[in-house]
Amino acid sequence: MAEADRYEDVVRTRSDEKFAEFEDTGKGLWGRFHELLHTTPAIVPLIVLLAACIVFGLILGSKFFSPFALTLILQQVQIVGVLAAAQALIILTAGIDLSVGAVAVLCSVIMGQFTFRYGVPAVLSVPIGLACGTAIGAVNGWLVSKVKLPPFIVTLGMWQIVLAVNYLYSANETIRAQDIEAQAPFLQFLGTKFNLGGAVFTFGVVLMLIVVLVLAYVLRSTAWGRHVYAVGDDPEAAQLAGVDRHRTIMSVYMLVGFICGLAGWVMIGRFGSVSPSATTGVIGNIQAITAVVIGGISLFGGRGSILGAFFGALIVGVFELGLRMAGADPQWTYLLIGVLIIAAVTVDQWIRKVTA
Amino acid sequence: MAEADRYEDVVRTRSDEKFAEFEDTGKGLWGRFHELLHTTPAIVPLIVLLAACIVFGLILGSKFFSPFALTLILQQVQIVGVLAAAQALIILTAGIDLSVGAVAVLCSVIMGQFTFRYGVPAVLSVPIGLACGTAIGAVNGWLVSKVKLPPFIVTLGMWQIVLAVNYLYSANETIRAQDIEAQAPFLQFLGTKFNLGGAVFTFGVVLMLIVVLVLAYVLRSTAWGRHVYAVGDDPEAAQLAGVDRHRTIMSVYMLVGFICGLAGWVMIGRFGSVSPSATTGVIGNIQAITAVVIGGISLFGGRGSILGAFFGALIVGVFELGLRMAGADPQWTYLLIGVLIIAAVTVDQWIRKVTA
Amino acid sequence: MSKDTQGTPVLEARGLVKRYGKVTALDHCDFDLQPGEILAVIGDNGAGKSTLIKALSGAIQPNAGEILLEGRPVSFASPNDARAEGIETVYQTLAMSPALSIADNMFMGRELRMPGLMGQVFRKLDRKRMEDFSRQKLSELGLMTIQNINQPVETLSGGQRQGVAVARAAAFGSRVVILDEPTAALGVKESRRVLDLIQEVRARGIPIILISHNMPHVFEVADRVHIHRLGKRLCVIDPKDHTMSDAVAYMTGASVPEGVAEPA
Amino acid sequence: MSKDTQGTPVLEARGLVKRYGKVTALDHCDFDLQPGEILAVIGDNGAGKSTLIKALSGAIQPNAGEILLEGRPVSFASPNDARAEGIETVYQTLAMSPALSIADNMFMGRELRMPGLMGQVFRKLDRKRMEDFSRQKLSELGLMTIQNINQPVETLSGGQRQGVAVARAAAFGSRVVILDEPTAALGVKESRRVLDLIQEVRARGIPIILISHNMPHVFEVADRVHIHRLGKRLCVIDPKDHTMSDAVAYMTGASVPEGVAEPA
Amino acid sequence: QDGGSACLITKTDTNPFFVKMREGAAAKAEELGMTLNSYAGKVDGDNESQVAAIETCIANGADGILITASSTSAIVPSVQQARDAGILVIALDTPLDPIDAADMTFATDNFLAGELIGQWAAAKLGDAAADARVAFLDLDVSQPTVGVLRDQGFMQGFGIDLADRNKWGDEDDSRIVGHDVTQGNEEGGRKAMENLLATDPMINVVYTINEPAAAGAYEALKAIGRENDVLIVSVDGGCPGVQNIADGVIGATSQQYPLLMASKGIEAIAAFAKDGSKPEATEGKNFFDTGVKLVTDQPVEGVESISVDEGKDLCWG
Ligand SMILES: Nc1ncnc2c1ncn2[C@@H]1O[C@H](COP(=O)(O)OP(=O)(O)OP(=O)(O)O)[C@@H](O)[C@H]1O
Ligand SMILES: Nc1ncnc2c1ncn2[C@@H]1O[C@H](COP(=O)(O)OP(=O)(O)OP(=O)(O)O)[C@@H](O)[C@H]1O
Ligand SMILES: [Mg+2]
Ligand SMILES: [Mg+2]
Repeated sequence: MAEADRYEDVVRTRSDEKFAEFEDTGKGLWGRFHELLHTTPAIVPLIVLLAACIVFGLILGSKFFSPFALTLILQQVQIVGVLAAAQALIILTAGIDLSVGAVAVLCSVIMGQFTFRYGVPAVLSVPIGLACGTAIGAVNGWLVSKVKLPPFIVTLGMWQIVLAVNYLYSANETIRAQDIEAQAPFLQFLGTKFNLGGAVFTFGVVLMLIVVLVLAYVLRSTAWGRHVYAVGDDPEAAQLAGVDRHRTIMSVYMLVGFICGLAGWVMIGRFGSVSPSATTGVIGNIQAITAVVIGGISLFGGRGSILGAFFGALIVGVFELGLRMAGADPQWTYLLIGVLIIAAVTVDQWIRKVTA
Repeated sequence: MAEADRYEDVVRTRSDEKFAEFEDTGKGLWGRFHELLHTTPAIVPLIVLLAACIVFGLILGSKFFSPFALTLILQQVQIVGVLAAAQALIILTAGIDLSVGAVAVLCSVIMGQFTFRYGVPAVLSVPIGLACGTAIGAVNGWLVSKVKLPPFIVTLGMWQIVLAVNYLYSANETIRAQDIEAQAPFLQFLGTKFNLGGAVFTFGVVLMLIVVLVLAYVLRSTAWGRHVYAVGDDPEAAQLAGVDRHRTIMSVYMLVGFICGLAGWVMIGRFGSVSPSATTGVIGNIQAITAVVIGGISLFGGRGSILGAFFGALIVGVFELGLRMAGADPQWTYLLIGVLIIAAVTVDQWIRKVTA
Repeated sequence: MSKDTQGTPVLEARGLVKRYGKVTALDHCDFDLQPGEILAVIGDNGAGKSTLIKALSGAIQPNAGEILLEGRPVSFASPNDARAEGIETVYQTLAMSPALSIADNMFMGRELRMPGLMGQVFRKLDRKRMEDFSRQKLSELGLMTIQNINQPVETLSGGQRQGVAVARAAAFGSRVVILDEPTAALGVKESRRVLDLIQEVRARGIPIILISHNMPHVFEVADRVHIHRLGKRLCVIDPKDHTMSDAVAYMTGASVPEGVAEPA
Repeated sequence: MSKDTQGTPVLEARGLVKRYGKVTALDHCDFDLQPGEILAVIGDNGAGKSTLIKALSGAIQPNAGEILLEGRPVSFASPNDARAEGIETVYQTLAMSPALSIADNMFMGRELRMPGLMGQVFRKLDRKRMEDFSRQKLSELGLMTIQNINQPVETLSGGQRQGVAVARAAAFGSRVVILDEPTAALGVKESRRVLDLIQEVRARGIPIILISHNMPHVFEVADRVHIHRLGKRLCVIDPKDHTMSDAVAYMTGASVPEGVAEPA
Repeated sequence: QDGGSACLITKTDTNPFFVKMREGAAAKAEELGMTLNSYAGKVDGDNESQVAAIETCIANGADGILITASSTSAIVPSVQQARDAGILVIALDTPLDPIDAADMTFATDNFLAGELIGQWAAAKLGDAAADARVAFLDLDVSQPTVGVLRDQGFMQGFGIDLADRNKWGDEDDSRIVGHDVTQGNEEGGRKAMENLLATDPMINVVYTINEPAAAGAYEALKAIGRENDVLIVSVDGGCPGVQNIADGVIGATSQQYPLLMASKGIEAIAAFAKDGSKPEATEGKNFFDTGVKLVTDQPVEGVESISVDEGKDLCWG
């Protein structure tokens, strides 16, 4: 063994010693709360959400806590909620998608135009719309993963392209709710209402909940979900550790395109009509990103949960409805939403700090 | 010296050997071009810009190369150009500022309202407007640097707040160009025209060029500029190496607020009037970011040059005007700008790759 | 402790070339690993050691040359291909996802699914099985006792992280285990554990490639030492026949081993 | 090579405490550095060595305890404060800006300005002077010859980067130079250069704090060895009176130095 | 307050037109002792926010809703929902599609507004109208209804074949230099004008969606010294706009009466809240016409118009 010096052998004499020990967390109530915070990051936006509900409840009284108002919030956030789930997925991979809203609008237009212009049965038009969404997602994913362009730029360009195509293809024509109801009610399927203990829900709301829960499950409990986090965390490391980076990114963008298609279908259900000029195309991306960041998902990828994004969407919904009901001027509402965005994230930061 | 083993001493026998040697770049034309690319990243957007000019020149002939069309581009990009310079500064520190456009509009409104509502002389109102811009920048900077919130969120919130304040404060009232011309021409100072070899320029264009050149100088040749790059590159490392991270970030955000104030003044010069509903408030941020990314500045901070952002703004300007002159209708122009964004960055990526 | 090293090499490379722009990181490099041996690879910073093992493990694709696994030419398009052949690697950068748990990292890319319907239809991960396996491997290898196998890797110290990476490779490597500077940031005690682990893995009959700058460690555990210089294999020496000074002299170019012509 | 180490310490710390959430990285730690000596700090991974030197160099603020510079209490709010007092540190993470040039990094936070109007009014950097100084320091210290002092640090190899960081500290350190594992990723030859450099700096009369896991290196250059264990100083030994085995035994807790009671 | 409660939902709250409408409604509500909540879309064409606003009004138990619909057909299901909840819904400014989807419509005819300025411009040019060079400065690429109605109305009045009446940009009359969009403000107006001037510097008629866009277009023309030989026409009739006619910036504008619409609307809701009575339509029309008048200081033969001074008395800014 040549000149090797055995001075290190001494460490063997106490090899029973622990290499590293982790302090047992003091398991008081506070300790449990800490642990919860660390294992379930969505808890912070949930707290903010509940606090917001309580505050508005105090201000507005029973008007706010009526089943109508409470289910109204769900009705009003359903589109942003679905888009936020899609956006959260992308942001988990350290990307960002500025085209989500535009894709949703285009998909709804495609579903409508295929039915009314080409006479395709609505049960077929819907899958065609969803396929178009998926295809746009695939283009985004390919540009991000293969051509290695920054997601911000790819989707900034795609946003404008999709929006312009949407206007050009639809010739800016709205398909009226009455016509859809008469000729292709399936397009409005997600607008179907049902009553549950006095509160009115629509299938669109149910779909939003399903999308969020399924994504939460998939991200948490399947290999694919773990790969999404790993790629967002450190793509190089994930690749070396055996994750197929390209396949993961492609699948995420395609899934997001598909979910945007669903959001388009939800839009038809909610508004009854198909309108290419729906504002979601223009500001849906910012709304979704707002929900995601209020929900505590890191813009740098790899951290946060889809439930957080959902709570984020609800927080914005509660604020908007609450302020409107309180009669605030719309500009004051925007101002307060702006303050809310900053405040929510400050609180989040602060909670994480004091419980570190 | 205890048991230390001197097997390493052998390396001293050839200590004249070089520790590391760097291949001399083959200094052909191609070699020089390589070096230029690496030392001057703004060269890629410049190439794209020239290529775009040539293509439009070929399509449109002398119409495009007329002094009118060429100076028109400068006129049209002056606001976005100033905002892009501000945005580039922030992006160099690995931040992003969604509030630039809104701050510019608010500053122009403040300049106008102070003059017309409170009767402050215009020569004072302008500095007041600039001070307000700087103050908003300071708030952004403080939230980013001290409270450690992500810049995206801070400025997303600030965008909405500033925009709402802008409408509320101005009561949506436009101050007419004719009134300004009669009572406070200094507000329109940057709209003053002068003739240079047949081409008409305004002081606003000159101001844009000055802002860009001064920032380029400061970033390149002063300690502060180096600190901005260092903080954007790796804030931890910069801090350990002796950069005052907080001061650098604060100064960047404040300077950006000030430049946005200048952009507000430029707006008055260009439009003659003061209008709180100027589009810049809503899409100025996206326009500025588009210019910056087309200009090759990394969204992750620390890489790129302010000149690149300026060329990026010009590229968009050339495309917009060129397409309109070629008779593309607004929706098609919109679509093609989307394609351009993706294409420009792809070309940039490709050039960097083949010359690596 | 030494053994005869003739026969078909487990892993062999012929004339590997890898260029990064103007830098030639591998310059017609040869390599062979014999069954059951510990082969150390030593060389200056930047000599191309990491590039060599990245080529062998599929993390990069060489521009030229061929790789043979037990005599059969292979070409790995990704680290996953190499792992499928039983080649496990601990990269110099560790290749862990900081925000994910130890168990997640151990099984990244080869997750276990629940048996039955849950696994096949819902593709649910079998967390319990993965955690038990991870915990068992980590403590079985005597490397560490970690209370919570679900804590994110980023909460571990550098040494602990390196321990997890080594344990992952040792647990899954069935044909070759490659370690790129596994003890660089480790303390004395921790380094010692890793060296012991290397010998345990070898005792299971699995050959090991070890890159290290620590000569005493290299000379302690290696059966053969591959000396890498300027992107290629300069020579292979037997640590029993050479001193550390010889090895250092060869790798730094201070002297030239017999039968090798130093390039001009 | 050894010397008497009595007198006022250059740098001294009393009862430093630093907590990170639930972890106590420094637990009433004492420290002293005598004039002109090389003091090695050794200890297990996670013992708190890096935290100690970060406290001494102003990179973190301790929760309790005091720091004395030549007998006078000081409190550093940032690394800049410590640098102003002539304390230069090479952190374990190197603290370089990858996209900036070698010269920029050498002078980060203490840039030189042009003389006259250009410098005072336009605050223009004197690039030439900074480049010349950097080139001179790098080659003077025999550490490397780099053709282009303007190349970004990210294009350097890990070893070269470490060289630049060490050269920066050696060039500007006028009172104390602190090195946190400066040879961790370095090859044999490069480590040797760094050790030579340490001795050169000491020859200029500047005391050095060296953190390292490499016992032979520590015992080769150190005048005294501070053994760190569980967040505090366990003891200080003279390498001439103790063997490496002793040191390793103390730092790992295998045995207890005289006059120290091992905590329960 | 016991006079009942009303909601006012406008397209945006950044356009002075709607700001004034809100002021009119607020003043009348104050006078009648009613509670008024105002809502608006975020941008032109924002249907989603208007739907949310209607839902809020239902939740708040309002007596009546005044709405200027961003999308006249897409809003209908929500309006129906409000009417089912016993709320009086009055469409302001723009009729819904179909018009009877609302209980009553207090509107200006935007198509007519466009037609008036079109006729005026044609008459002003006389024979030169046959080879005029016309620029269209529209609202937005998404072609919101109001923009299309005014644009197509102008074409009708000017004598251009409309092709599809529901969109602009599909006409093939060679007198059209092009369309560009302005977002209805000075900034967009100037840029759009410049773009179209770059295409054809000989433009001599400019249709603008509203007066701020017209002011922007004027600046662009002024920059090349052509402000005096180009006809700019617009729609709205706000006080700054009327003043701009006096100053020679705009040739003619079609004036609308948002304050009147809003105060009438509030009165109707107050009446409905008191005794359930609904407002009546104007004689011979299926809506309550609040009227539109052409304001110009250069009246032409065959087009009825009012003077600038009359316009100033009626203007809403
Ligand atoms: N991704 C890359 N891009 C460009 N050059 C690279 C890349 N990876 C390695 N190189 C270069 O290839 C050469 C060999 O690098 P390599 O990492 O293989 O050296 P090494 O022997 O592992 O050194 P060390 O002991 O420092 O780890 C170096 O000059 C390095 O700069
Ligand atoms: N920023 C931080 N946040 C939380 N914990 C930290 C932080 N920095 C250090 N620690 C913890 O403090 C303890 C001491 O760390 P330190 O880096 O000082 O150890 P060290 O002796 O330098 O180890 P090594 O030899 O591995 O560098 C460790 O348990 C570490 O996890
Ligand atoms: Mg290596
Ligand atoms: Mg350390």
